[in-house]
Amino acid sequence: MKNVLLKLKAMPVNRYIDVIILIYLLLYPAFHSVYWAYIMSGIMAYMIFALSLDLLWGYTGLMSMGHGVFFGAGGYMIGIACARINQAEWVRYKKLPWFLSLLGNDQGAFLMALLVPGLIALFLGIFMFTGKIQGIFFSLITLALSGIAELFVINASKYTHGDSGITIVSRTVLSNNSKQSLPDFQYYFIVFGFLLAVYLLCLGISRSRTGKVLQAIRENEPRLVFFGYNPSRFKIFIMVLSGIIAGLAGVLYVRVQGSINYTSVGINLSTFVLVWIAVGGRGNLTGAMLGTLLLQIAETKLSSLFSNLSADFVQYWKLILGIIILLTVFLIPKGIVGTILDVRQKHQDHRRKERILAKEGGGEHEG
Amino acid sequence: MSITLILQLMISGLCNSFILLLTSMGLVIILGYMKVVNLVHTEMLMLGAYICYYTYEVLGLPFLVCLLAAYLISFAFGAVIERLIICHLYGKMSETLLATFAISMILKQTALLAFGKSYKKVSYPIHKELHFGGVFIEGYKLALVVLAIAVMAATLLLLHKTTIGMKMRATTQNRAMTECLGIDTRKVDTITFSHGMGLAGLAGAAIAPLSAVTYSLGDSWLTNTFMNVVMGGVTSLFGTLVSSVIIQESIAVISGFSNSVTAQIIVLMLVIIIVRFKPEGLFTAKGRR
Amino acid sequence: AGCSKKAASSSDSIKIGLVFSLTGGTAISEECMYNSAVLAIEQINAKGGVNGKKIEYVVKDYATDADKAAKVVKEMILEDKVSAIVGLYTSSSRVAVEPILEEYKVPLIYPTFYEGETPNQYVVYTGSVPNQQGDYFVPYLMENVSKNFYLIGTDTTYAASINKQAKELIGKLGGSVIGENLVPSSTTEFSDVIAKIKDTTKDEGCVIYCNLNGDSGTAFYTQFAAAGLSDKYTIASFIMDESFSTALGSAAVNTYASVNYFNSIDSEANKAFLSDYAKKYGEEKKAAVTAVGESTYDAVYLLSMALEKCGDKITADNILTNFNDLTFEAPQGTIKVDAKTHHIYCKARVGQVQADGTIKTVFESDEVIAPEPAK
Amino acid sequence: MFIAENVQVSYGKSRVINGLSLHVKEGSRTAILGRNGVGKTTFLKSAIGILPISSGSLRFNGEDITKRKTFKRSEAGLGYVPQGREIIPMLTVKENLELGALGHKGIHIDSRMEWVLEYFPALKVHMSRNGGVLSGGLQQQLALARCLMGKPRMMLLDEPTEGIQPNVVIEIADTLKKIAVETGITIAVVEQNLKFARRLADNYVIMQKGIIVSEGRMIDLSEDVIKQYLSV
Amino acid sequence: MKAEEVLLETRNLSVEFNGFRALTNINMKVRRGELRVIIGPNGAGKTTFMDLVTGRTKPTEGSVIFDGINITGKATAEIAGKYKIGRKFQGPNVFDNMSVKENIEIALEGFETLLQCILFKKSRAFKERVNEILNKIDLYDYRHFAAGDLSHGQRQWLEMGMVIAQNPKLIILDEPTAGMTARETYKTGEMIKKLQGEHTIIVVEHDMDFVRQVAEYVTVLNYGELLAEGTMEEIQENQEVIAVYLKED
Ligand SMILES: Nc1ncnc2c1ncn2[C@@H]1O[C@H](COP(=O)(O)OP(=O)(O)OP(=O)(O)O)[C@@H](O)[C@H]1O
Ligand SMILES: Nc1ncnc2c1ncn2[C@@H]1O[C@H](COP(=O)(O)OP(=O)(O)OP(=O)(O)O)[C@@H](O)[C@H]1O
Ligand SMILES: NC(N)=O
Ligand SMILES: [Mg+2]
Ligand SMILES: [Mg+2]
Repeated sequence: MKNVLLKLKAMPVNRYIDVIILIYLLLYPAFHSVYWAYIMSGIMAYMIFALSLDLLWGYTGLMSMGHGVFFGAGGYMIGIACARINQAEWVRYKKLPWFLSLLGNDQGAFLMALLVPGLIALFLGIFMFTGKIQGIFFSLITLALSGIAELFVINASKYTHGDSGITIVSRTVLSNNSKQSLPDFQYYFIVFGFLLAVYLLCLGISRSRTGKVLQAIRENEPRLVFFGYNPSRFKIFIMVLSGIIAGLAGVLYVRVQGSINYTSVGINLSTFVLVWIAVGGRGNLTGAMLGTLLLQIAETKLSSLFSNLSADFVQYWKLILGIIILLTVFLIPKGIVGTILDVRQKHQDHRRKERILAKEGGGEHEG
Repeated sequence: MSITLILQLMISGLCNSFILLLTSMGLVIILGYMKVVNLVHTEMLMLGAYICYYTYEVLGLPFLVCLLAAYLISFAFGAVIERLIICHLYGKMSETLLATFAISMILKQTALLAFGKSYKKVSYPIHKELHFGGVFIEGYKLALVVLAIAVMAATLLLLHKTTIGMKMRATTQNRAMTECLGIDTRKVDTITFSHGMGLAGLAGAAIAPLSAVTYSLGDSWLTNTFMNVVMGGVTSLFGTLVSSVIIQESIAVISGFSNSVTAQIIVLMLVIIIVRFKPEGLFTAKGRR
Repeated sequence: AGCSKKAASSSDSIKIGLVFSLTGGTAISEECMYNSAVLAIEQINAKGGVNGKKIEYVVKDYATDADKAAKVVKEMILEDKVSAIVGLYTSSSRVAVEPILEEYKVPLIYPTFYEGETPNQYVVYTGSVPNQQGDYFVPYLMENVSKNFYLIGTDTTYAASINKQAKELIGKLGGSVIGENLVPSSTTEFSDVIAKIKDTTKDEGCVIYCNLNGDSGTAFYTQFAAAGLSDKYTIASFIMDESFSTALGSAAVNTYASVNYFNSIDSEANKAFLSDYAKKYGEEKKAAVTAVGESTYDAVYLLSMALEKCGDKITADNILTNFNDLTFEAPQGTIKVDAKTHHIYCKARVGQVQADGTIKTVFESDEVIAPEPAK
Repeated sequence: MFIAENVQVSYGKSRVINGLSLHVKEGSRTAILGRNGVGKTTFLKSAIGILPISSGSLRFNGEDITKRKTFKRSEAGLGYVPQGREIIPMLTVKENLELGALGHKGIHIDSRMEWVLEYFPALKVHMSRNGGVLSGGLQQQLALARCLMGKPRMMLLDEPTEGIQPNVVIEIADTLKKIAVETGITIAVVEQNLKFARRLADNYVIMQKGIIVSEGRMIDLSEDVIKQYLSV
Repeated sequence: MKAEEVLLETRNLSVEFNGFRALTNINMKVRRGELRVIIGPNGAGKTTFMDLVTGRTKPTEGSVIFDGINITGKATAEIAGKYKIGRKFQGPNVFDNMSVKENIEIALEGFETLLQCILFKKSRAFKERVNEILNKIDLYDYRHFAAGDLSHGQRQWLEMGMVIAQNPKLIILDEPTAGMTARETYKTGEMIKKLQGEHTIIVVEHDMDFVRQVAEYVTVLNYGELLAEGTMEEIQENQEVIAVYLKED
């Protein structure tokens, strides 16, 4: 019993925040309308997306500016499957091509929605990390990739319906062809379940030796090599995992929205998710979740508030979002959670230092 | 595909290379030297274009004066941003990304509110077309080529042949130490950043006549300018020149054979592949830990 | 500015939703739509409203983002409890909100000319469809300009299907398509395209059938003019409207446009519309009133008429049924809602850009044309 | 010349310098000794102004410099050679040297460089190579030379012998001493290498836990003191 | 030297950087279990030599034979992990934002591949080993501090600890005592001597007291060439070495 308490006390503060967030989300539908349950389902899908990027950026130091590619790849698999099965009027192919043939059935489509982002990530990972692409180069290349992906998706209109996008069977876990959509509230809990599972997975990874190696890569990759590690393997691994999780987030998101279009793979989403994580604080999972939650709620509330006041005001809300981001950068550069952890760490360091000094000096000089 | 077409494509590709170079140069300074991921860059192009519109079309000043005005106003604007915001963020790349993202969002919104949504048109300051056999060049584009070369030469001279240039290079490499040597690095930083922004504004003004001016003008330059600078090796103006040529010539020629979408996709892939095999960019001296 | 009340739809008012991109990539085109919608609502309310009830409205910005459109439409339906929605411009936003309209059974009046599709039962379309534009535009151009066409457009489903229909028609009428080129939506550099056009046409000249939108469009017109080719080549575009022509100045002069409404239409209804518009938004804004703006104005009026017919029983099905065969004396002339497709009957027009930036009607169909959206 | 009065410096909450006072006389050469981690580097950094001090005051040459910016302190004649050398890697050796003089008015760069290179002739063959590729020892010499380019009136040196070959260590000690004697420059040097310290300095202070616990003339530095404060 | 006694051998090792010859024809043999000291003037190529052995730099000519296997041109990670050559850099080179303990844990041998990491579970023996090393380098009390917050000397020790944790066959130490007091230097020397039994060690150092303390056999490099080799006594007597390096007065 005492042991458990001690363990709890030793738990980093941010894990308490995680628990609070998760409980809040669990209870959320009880106090909110269908609309907000729907909005929050989308936000939770984004939270999963942010978690996937936090593994890559926060822990491993690989700032992907094109993470939407994976998100969108997952979403588009479901989209193509739905369009095909529901015979959307624009579908101009008789038969699914061999590489998409799995999309013909529901489980296959779900599998593909995870597999395709995973494979893209694998390919990109191998391509980039066996070369020496690092730091800002990685970021800018991924930025270009999301640009390419956007062009590609619009251009491959035979499968993607070009810039118009695809309507999707919404709020089902697997089904692509029926009208068995779940009510918003029920689907909410499915997304919540996935969020919980992804959170636990990420937590497990981050605390494992693999997670530590990833952090070491972020800190000083050249040095790590001299301990016999092959950093590119680890980077490819986390890239693939992150890609798959992002793909899952994409699936959940399009199921909430009921449609997908090129913006899901594009630069916009990819940069916004960076902002969410940065505001929350990266490299601790909590920040990714909290940042996404707060900013998305703020965005929805603000834009709705402004448009209620007067339509002309609507144009100001992005201005305000910009100012919020700027303030974050200034006041809490490590993000909300990063700052909390920092304060806590400083405090602990201070106490430890005093203890060490007391032990060493036997009370010669105290500050 | 006729010879003249290929020639024509190559020539217009070459002109566009220099236009891309012109629009990227400010970024070389700010991203390459200062390690600030400056997402304001493309917004600065947009503002430069607006400055051009208001000085050239509304006030009717001579075009060169307008370019100068664009440089100066952008320089001043850069100084303000640097002083207020960027100067606190050196060495923290992802924070610069975030901050400049926020600034660019604010700028774009402000431009929308201040200048309105409608298109503004800047007419061509030079109306001549030059014809060589079947091949033609717009006079204005030729002027842009000259401008790009001049700006590049001036910047190279500034960086490598003047003391302020040396201070700039030193400051961007090791700020604390340079200050310990008695150099006012805050001032140097401000000048460097502002010069980069000034170049962006100048470029924005120079490209204003090529299309209509709107608050979203910067968007279409984002990928190309950043990728260009990356491929060039971030700190190398010469590398950026070469990569501009590679990018624009490829786009021109490939879109000649197929279409523009394919060309754009292929060229971006090509850039990525080049960067993969030349991760430090085309021209960058290797350092030692 | 018009303010909407926060109160839920009370019995002495009817609440509708307006959704436009007040920010975002297509805000330039949608500004006039938003203005026209508000103008129409105010006019209707000033005339006593609908069955004595005032029309209340909520406005949402979807920022040219289809996901955002879905969210705000759902918000208007679930939170604001609107009876009907007017708005949207991009096809992707329309596609994205359709499942929501079906789920919650709320009608959308979509005022934008578009590529046509199998009509959605919850959408009423008050813009023109290709058979009301291209079917008259192409023959006109072949007769008056050239039988050779070069097709270019932004890589969108809209431009692709317009071009496809044009190709069929040109072939049928004995013209020839010399080339086709789609460009990414962010393209603002056209020297390669221009070089190709010059080369494939061997400098003979042709019609450039141009469906480039936004910044691409302005860039193309500008660079084409600067290349000094306007004496042999003529640009003809579906997307050209007064928001472009007034901005482009000399670069657009003598090019052709084809929509169902031009600002310059000389009718009482149009004059009244424009003068009210100018009164509310200023003279200089009047010059940039476009077809989509006019369609939005029509959309609100048609909606109010449908609502009026509903009496107290304002349900989606009632509203939608009451749209059947509605006619309205619109600024563009009399329009009528087709009961089967919920698209409008309207006249086809071809216009030519004048030196002052106005677009002069150079051809007008004698009768209104039946819509064929799924053609 | 240089007076630190009751200086405190902290990293976040943990205070590293605890009210240190130090007087350095004009023309003297003071060695600052102490075990690893007692705050020697921290003190030098706060002296030059890279780290802010939380209380206390610094005076240099009769002026209060507590609130001065780093470059102003350098302009006033305080030179600094950091631990780790901090050569500007992509500037050539020559440019690194020039840089040392740029922030100071009235220095004729060429003749000054000639003068400095007399003391560090090993650098002469590397003038056009990038500073970043030099070996550790050459970089250390470059750092010293660069500092001298600015005509400092006082030099703050942080372990200038770290990674230097023995005969060069001696050479550097002699060179620095010679420079000090010839130009009257004041030197404060943090050092682990006692032999070097003895050779160069005429005074010593010993730091422990962020304050000075012993000071005196170098020749008076006894084995007992060394044992007490410098051994583990 | 018998062939099986030799752990490391270099044959005609040469390297050039943009025309600058940093090492020329180095032939060197290091016995199993030996403690070899390399000295030489600044810029002689000592660090470069280590770069070549650990695969960080590829030689322009010549080969490195380790344990009978030609490892020239093999990947750094392979040389470190498979052939077990550990290295401490000139100047501390650790994971600054991770705790001291985590630094040691990362370095601890036997869990370097991705699969090993994923399947890894902290055993009691593992924890004890970490603590043992932390105690050995006197940083146990600092185990929760970020490595970046340690002083220069403490970080040197931390890096030593990491190399020990790595348990390599050959340990290469580049100026391990730089920035340490005489006492600490001495203690480091003793620690290195203790390591000598299990490991083969190559040390580069300028601190001659330290060199005298630990050295048996010394190699002297000068201008990228092998100048002399021999016992400490021989080297101290060698006039050439004295001229370029040792002369203190
Ligand atoms: N950035 C930092 N943040 C927190 N603590 C720090 C930081 N840098 C140094 N310290 C701590 O301050 C103390 C003094 O460090 P400092 O570098 O001044 O020591 P030093 O006397 O120069 O040691 P050495 O001889 O090893 O260089 C050390 O205990 C160190 O842990
Ligand atoms: N990557 C590189 N590029 C260019 N020159 C290099 C590179 N690495 C080493 N050198 C050069 O090789 C020579 C030997 O350097 P090295 O670092 O091996 O010397 P060292 O013996 O370790 O000296 P020190 O004792 O000062 O550390 C130096 O002149 C250095 O400039
Ligand atoms: N739907 C349109 N006009 O793009
Ligand atoms: Mg120190
Ligand atoms: Mg070395």
